[in-house]
Amino acid sequence: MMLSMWWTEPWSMTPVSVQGVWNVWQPVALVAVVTAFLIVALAYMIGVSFNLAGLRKWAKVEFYQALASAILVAFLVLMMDTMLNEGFQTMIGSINPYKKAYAYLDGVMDSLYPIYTSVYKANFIAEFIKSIGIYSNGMGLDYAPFELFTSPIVEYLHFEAHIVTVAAIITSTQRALLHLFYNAGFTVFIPAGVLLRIFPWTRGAGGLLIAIGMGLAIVYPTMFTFVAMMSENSSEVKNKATELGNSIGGFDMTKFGACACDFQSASDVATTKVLSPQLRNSSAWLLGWLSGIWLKIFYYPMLVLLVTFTFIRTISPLLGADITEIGQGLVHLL
Amino acid sequence: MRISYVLTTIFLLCTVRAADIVCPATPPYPPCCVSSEFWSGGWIYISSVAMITIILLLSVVYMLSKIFVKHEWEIWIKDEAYQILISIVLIITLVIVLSAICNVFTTLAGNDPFLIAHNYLNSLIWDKTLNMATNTFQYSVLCQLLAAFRTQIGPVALGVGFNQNAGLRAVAVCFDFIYALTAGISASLMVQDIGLSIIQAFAFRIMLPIGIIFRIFPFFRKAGGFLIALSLGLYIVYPLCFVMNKMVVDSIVSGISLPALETYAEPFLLAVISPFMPIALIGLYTIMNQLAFLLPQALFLPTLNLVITLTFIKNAARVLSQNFAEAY
Amino acid sequence: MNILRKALLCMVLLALLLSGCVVNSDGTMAVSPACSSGTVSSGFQTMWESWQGIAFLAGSTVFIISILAYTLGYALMHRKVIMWAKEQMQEACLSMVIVLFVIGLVSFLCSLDLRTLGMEVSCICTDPAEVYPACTTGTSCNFVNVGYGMLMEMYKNIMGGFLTVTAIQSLLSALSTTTYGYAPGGVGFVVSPLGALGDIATSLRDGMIVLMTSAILTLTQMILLKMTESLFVILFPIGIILRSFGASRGFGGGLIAIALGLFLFYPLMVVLFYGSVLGSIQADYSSMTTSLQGQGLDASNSNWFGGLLWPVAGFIGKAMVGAIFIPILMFMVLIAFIKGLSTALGEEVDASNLTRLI
Amino acid sequence: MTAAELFQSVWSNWQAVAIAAAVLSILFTSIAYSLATVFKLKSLQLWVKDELYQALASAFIAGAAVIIITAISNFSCSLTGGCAAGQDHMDVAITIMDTMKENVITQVQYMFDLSMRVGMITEMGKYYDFSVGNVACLVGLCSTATGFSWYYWAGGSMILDSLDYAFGLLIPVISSFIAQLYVLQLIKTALFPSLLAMGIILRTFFFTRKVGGLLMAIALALYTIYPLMYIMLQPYFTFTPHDFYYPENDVSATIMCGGSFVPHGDADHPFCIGIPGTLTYIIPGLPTSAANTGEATFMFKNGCRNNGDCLGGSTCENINGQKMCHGPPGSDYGSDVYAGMLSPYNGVLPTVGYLLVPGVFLPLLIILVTISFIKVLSPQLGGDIEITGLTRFI
Amino acid sequence: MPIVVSWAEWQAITLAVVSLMFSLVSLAYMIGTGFHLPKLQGWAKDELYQALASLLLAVLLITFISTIDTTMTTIYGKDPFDIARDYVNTVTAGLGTFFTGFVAYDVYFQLFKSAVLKAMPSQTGFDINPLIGLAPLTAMLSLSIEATLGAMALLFGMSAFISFIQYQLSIILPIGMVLRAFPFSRAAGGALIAVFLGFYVFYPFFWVFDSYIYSDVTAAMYAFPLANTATTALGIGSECIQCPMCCVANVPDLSGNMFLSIIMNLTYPVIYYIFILALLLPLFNVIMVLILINELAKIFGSEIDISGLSGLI
Repeated sequence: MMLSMWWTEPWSMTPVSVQGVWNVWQPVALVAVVTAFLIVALAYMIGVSFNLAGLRKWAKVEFYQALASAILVAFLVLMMDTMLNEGFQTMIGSINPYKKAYAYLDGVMDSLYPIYTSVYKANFIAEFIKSIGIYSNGMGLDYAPFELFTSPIVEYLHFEAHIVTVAAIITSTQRALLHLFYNAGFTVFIPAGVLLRIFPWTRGAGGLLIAIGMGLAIVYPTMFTFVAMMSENSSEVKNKATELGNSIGGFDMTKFGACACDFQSASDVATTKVLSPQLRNSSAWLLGWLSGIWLKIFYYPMLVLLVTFTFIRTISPLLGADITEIGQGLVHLL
Repeated sequence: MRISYVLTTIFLLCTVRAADIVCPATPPYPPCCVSSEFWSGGWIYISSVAMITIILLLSVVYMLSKIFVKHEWEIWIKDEAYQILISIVLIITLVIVLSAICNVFTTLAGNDPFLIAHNYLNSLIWDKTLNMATNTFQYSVLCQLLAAFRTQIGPVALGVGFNQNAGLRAVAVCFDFIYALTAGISASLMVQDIGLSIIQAFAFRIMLPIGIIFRIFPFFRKAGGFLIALSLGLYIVYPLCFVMNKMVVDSIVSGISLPALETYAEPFLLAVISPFMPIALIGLYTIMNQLAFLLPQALFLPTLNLVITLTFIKNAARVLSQNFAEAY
Repeated sequence: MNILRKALLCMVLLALLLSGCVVNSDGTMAVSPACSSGTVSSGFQTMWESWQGIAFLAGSTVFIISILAYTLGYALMHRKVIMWAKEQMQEACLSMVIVLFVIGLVSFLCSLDLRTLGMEVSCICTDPAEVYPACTTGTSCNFVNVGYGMLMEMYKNIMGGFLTVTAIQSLLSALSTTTYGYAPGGVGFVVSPLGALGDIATSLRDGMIVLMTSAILTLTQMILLKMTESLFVILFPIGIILRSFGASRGFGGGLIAIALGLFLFYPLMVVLFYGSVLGSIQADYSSMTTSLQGQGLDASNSNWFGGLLWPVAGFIGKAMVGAIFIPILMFMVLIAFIKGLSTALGEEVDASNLTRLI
Repeated sequence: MTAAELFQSVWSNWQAVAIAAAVLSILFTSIAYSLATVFKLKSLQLWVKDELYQALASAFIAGAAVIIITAISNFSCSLTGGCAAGQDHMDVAITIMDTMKENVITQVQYMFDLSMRVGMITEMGKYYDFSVGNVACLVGLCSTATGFSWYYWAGGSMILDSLDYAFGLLIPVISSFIAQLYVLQLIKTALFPSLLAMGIILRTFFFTRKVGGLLMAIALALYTIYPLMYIMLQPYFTFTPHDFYYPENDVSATIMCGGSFVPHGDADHPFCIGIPGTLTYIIPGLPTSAANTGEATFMFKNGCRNNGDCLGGSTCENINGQKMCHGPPGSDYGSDVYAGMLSPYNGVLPTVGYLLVPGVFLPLLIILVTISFIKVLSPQLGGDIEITGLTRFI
Repeated sequence: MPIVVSWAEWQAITLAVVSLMFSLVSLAYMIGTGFHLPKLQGWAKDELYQALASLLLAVLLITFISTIDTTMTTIYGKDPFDIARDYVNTVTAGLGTFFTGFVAYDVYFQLFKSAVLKAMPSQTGFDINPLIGLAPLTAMLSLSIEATLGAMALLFGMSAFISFIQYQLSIILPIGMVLRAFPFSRAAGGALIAVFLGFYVFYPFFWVFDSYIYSDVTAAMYAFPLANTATTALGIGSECIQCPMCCVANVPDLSGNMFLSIIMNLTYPVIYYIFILALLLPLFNVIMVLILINELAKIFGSEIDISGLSGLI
């Protein structure tokens, strides 16, 4: 019933497709409000019939809680709509922050992909040339002629590939987190939170769930929208990557499959292509771009997650759950 | 007769001393002086203006209470008047006592407590922690180099090869662990050093005057008391705790002698495996001793300082913000 | 007139305090630990003489003022003032009484010989050069020295264990890097047969880090123990003096609680807790070394796990609990003691919000 | 055997003890009550009255425990949209985690196969002797041998390093899935029944009431909120493993890899290593390569499928200079990662990134919610039951 | 030279200490009444109640502990401490067997991984390290070895802590009683008694609870269906039906699957042992005991208000 959500991607222009959220939200809201008032009425009725002062007092308190839940339910979607749709409009112009964030992260992946493949292509030939060795047992010789000047390039490309590896993993994790917050924020956490707010025993957990829902659904994407505004477009990165890929082009590897017939072209590639300024400049530019990306996909999101958790920690007591100690402990953990 | 004569001289002495509590117009300010400029008009001027306005207000209310025959207002005014008097007395005693306390503790510590605290912390950070960190780093690099040294008997295809000192890599990991620890220690010491200079800049020049002014207004009395207590605690007690730390550390340095490494090691076992191991372990042992001296000064003593300062602030706030109703 | 008179009296009090403040000539307080060679250290004695004067002075001034206030209150029939004065008088007498007992208390603590309490403990020779059993000039077995001796024993055991684990680890990692080539005529294999030992060596490396941390923490506690003696010498007198004045009674009480807690209760806890843990760690270390000798370091022996790694893991586990977990428990009880004592003596030393700070 | 039935079996032999404990504490309070009335001790009388009600409440809980638990289990079952016969929501959560674990392990297996294939040829070196071979060389003591040697695919070491880093993250993620599965099974078989039983018993004695309340709160929270959160976030705990292909159709690779002789029947398989290709590499003079030298696209994309995410895919739109290739929902663009997330990138590295969310982030979130539920629930059960009115009514 | 503070008979010491306090206070009470010092008498009366409370507390504690020990020995034949130690030793032994299993596999895999095949009959030919791809597996094995040894060390520490509690921690009860007698250190005394009760009584109880979980549940945990990895490893999996050639000719995939499934069979139970038995349950025990100590400290530390029973005296 409640739990089989429909998971979507952010197609519509407005951040919160109010209509979509409401038809998921509306049945839950009704159930929550009705049961809350039912319990209060029942308790009050018992309190009056057996003139139990304590019970009546409790019922009165619970009535206000139920009223609070009702108001929360009624205005939540309205609040979401105004805050998100209009709010974002004013803040970042008429674009859906989620769409912007999705686009930004996909853009980063679009750039990382050609970088990795071109670095691999350049490194493949450089490392092959580095491994060429001449041996002569008579003279006790085992000498690799090209290793001296190809190994720095190979190490450099390996380091760059490692950064791309880590960046790719983190970007895809952010992408999955963003998808979780977009879908789970309104359609899972907030309905469950409101449902739990009804019963006094689970009010704490309910308050926390609503806080998590609002925090993750609003705070996290806005961060990416600002980050996205500051980023260059990925096509420039792709040009640099292809430039690196072609910097060692024109070397026929198959000749070396069987015999070292064309040793001359191998030394030519080693001396001119591997050391060519084109390879050095494009790989240096790519490394500069990567360190910039590293900041945007690792430190900013970590910062924003901390901001989101402090946001949750501040408003959750408001909604009924006090998680100051636990939250802080877990924030350190994260 | 003699007693009254002595009393008056001492009284004059105190008032004279009180004058030098207010800082001179231009820096360098002597230790323990309350800032004369507070925004533009100087806090003494502002607190007197505040007092006059409140007295005016009270008189107006008193007049109204007489017109509308509101008895409870009268009691309230009487109480407020009394409170203002208490505030004035408190401020005057504060001004006088402050310079006395400062002089006592400065003589006790031998110099301006802030100066001693800064020197103590800087010597800890730059002399002890950072050169220990560089030693650790050098040892770690050396161990890793030695660990990579490989002996090969016969050609690779038909012989045996091994790294005799591969165990040194683990010792290098121990050095890296200590290096990470020293980074944490120096960070905590630097934070305290910066905190001290912030306190020196703001506690008496900003926080104390604000506290005094708040103390005068009826509604901010408790907040004023707390602010004064806070500034006293931070400016006087906190640096003195560092002076205490320095004295404690100096007193125990001579008393502790740790046994040398050989007394409990089986040297023959280690030398057999790799000749460089004993050298690395002696280096590790000396750095562990230095670290053991640093840890209390970077973790235990700062916590003790905070506990003492907080206790003082809590007690002083309670004393300063009570309205002495019972004495009345 | 009444208030003016009170203000004047306050002035008198301050003046007296200033003039009475006799500090030794060069102005700085030379601090020396409370106990040395089994009895009260001479440094503490001389320092306490000068502080004793001040404490008495402070107590007597408060006493005089409260008498004055008492007569005034009696004259003006102001019950609250009388009560306040009576209370101040009690406090002044109490602080003066405490001052009297300080030297007696410290000398008792310094000269208390734990062996009389039925504990077989290892003490310290009065002459620091000698090692305990062979003491010529006599032994001192008070709490601090016994605690220091026990921590030293534990430190030696842990360092011994650390060096043994380092030896095993370096042998295993050396063996794991051996490569053995057998390709006569260019055809064959080059293998490193003992690669698995490298993985065991990495797990022993974590054990080394744990043992090193335990050794460092034990050393730190030895230094803390020495520090508490000097801390007591500074905090206790200041606490007494501040306690006699009405305004700073809470703060003074807190300082006294901290001083007593650190100087008295902390060494007691060290002796009790470490007296017990040390025995089991020592037994475990000797069993480890004997099993190593028996097992020998050749991997061929079938019982390599039972003979070699089982005792090593046991030793690391015990050292970890003994040197890291139990001190946390000890400090927990120490903070409870200081908190309890300070609520009784004056201002409650609130260390709880600090723990949240760190 | 659902958790409720397990609790029932545990409770059947503990119930007697609980009732006896409740009766004992009622006896104890009544003695104290008589004492209080005899010596007219007001404070004791009050305390005793309160204790009596607590004891009665404990007796009620002990008696009705089974009924309450079955009610809770039915309600949670309805929340999950119905449970199978003889199963409750715990089993639903366990099956979710079990399938997730199986899928993740097959995915790891595919990645491990890739590592084996790349590893196979990266260290494959070729030695080519030009010297006039004399007889001694045959025996290997050939002192006059001179020639060339090279490692054709040494470049594969870059992929091995990336795979090594990816496995460094994957191993903890796999153990996290297995650990979560174990925790769920442990709750179902042991933690919930025994903690609840112990909690109820401890609740009857006045000095261990608080601990009893806490144990009951922990048991209830672990039985209800913890599994329900897994069920609520089920789309994030489903994962379809996929294999890795090499889209560049390198002609020489197909020939040397023996035509369609490539695992999984696709022509485009990276670093395909077949016996014919290897032989040609070893025997001097044959001008072919054992495997192909194309780009390592499988680290980002797991290869083409019909009109899907080949480079230059169709349904892409331009958002201020950034190409975002997402068709409307249901379009076959890219593969479904989980929870309706479409992405053209599902190679080795992105897959590791996607697995980090259900492996690390979600368990922490679920634990945070469970702890806050316990923190709210335990004072309710811990003895100062707020609705005192109700207890006075029973 | 074992230095052990073996004040083992803590019960006797506690009773001696409490009765000493009781006699001191009654002495003060007698002096108070004898010399008509109302203040001293009032104070002594209060102290008398506190001493009585301490006495009651001591007696209650000792009987409570001895009843628990007797009941547990009748039911399980051992007192809680022995049950706890046995449980910890069985888990450590289990981890030990896993450790040997891992090392045995590791020996083979390291050997395979590092084997370089040289095929250069006349210095011409090739050399290959066919199974270098096993690196992830050896990394997994190395991580498991490290985790198992760490968990064993942790469990050894736990069993040492249990015997430390049983034989040495009992010393703090008499100290707590003494501190409880003086008014100014009553709170500290109460805290010590709470620590003693928490660790001496309830901590082993939680270990008994863990051993119950271990014996009851571990069997169920082993029934782990490892359906598909085993079959594909042996080349009889579903893929091989579609393309038989792939299975036979593709040496690296085949051997890879075989090694992976062997490892998986070994890592599953170890994760249960390490994560649940060596980390989760001990942590649960310590946290519960600390919460309990916090509650008990409030009860023991405060002035136990039994003045209501004054009617009896």
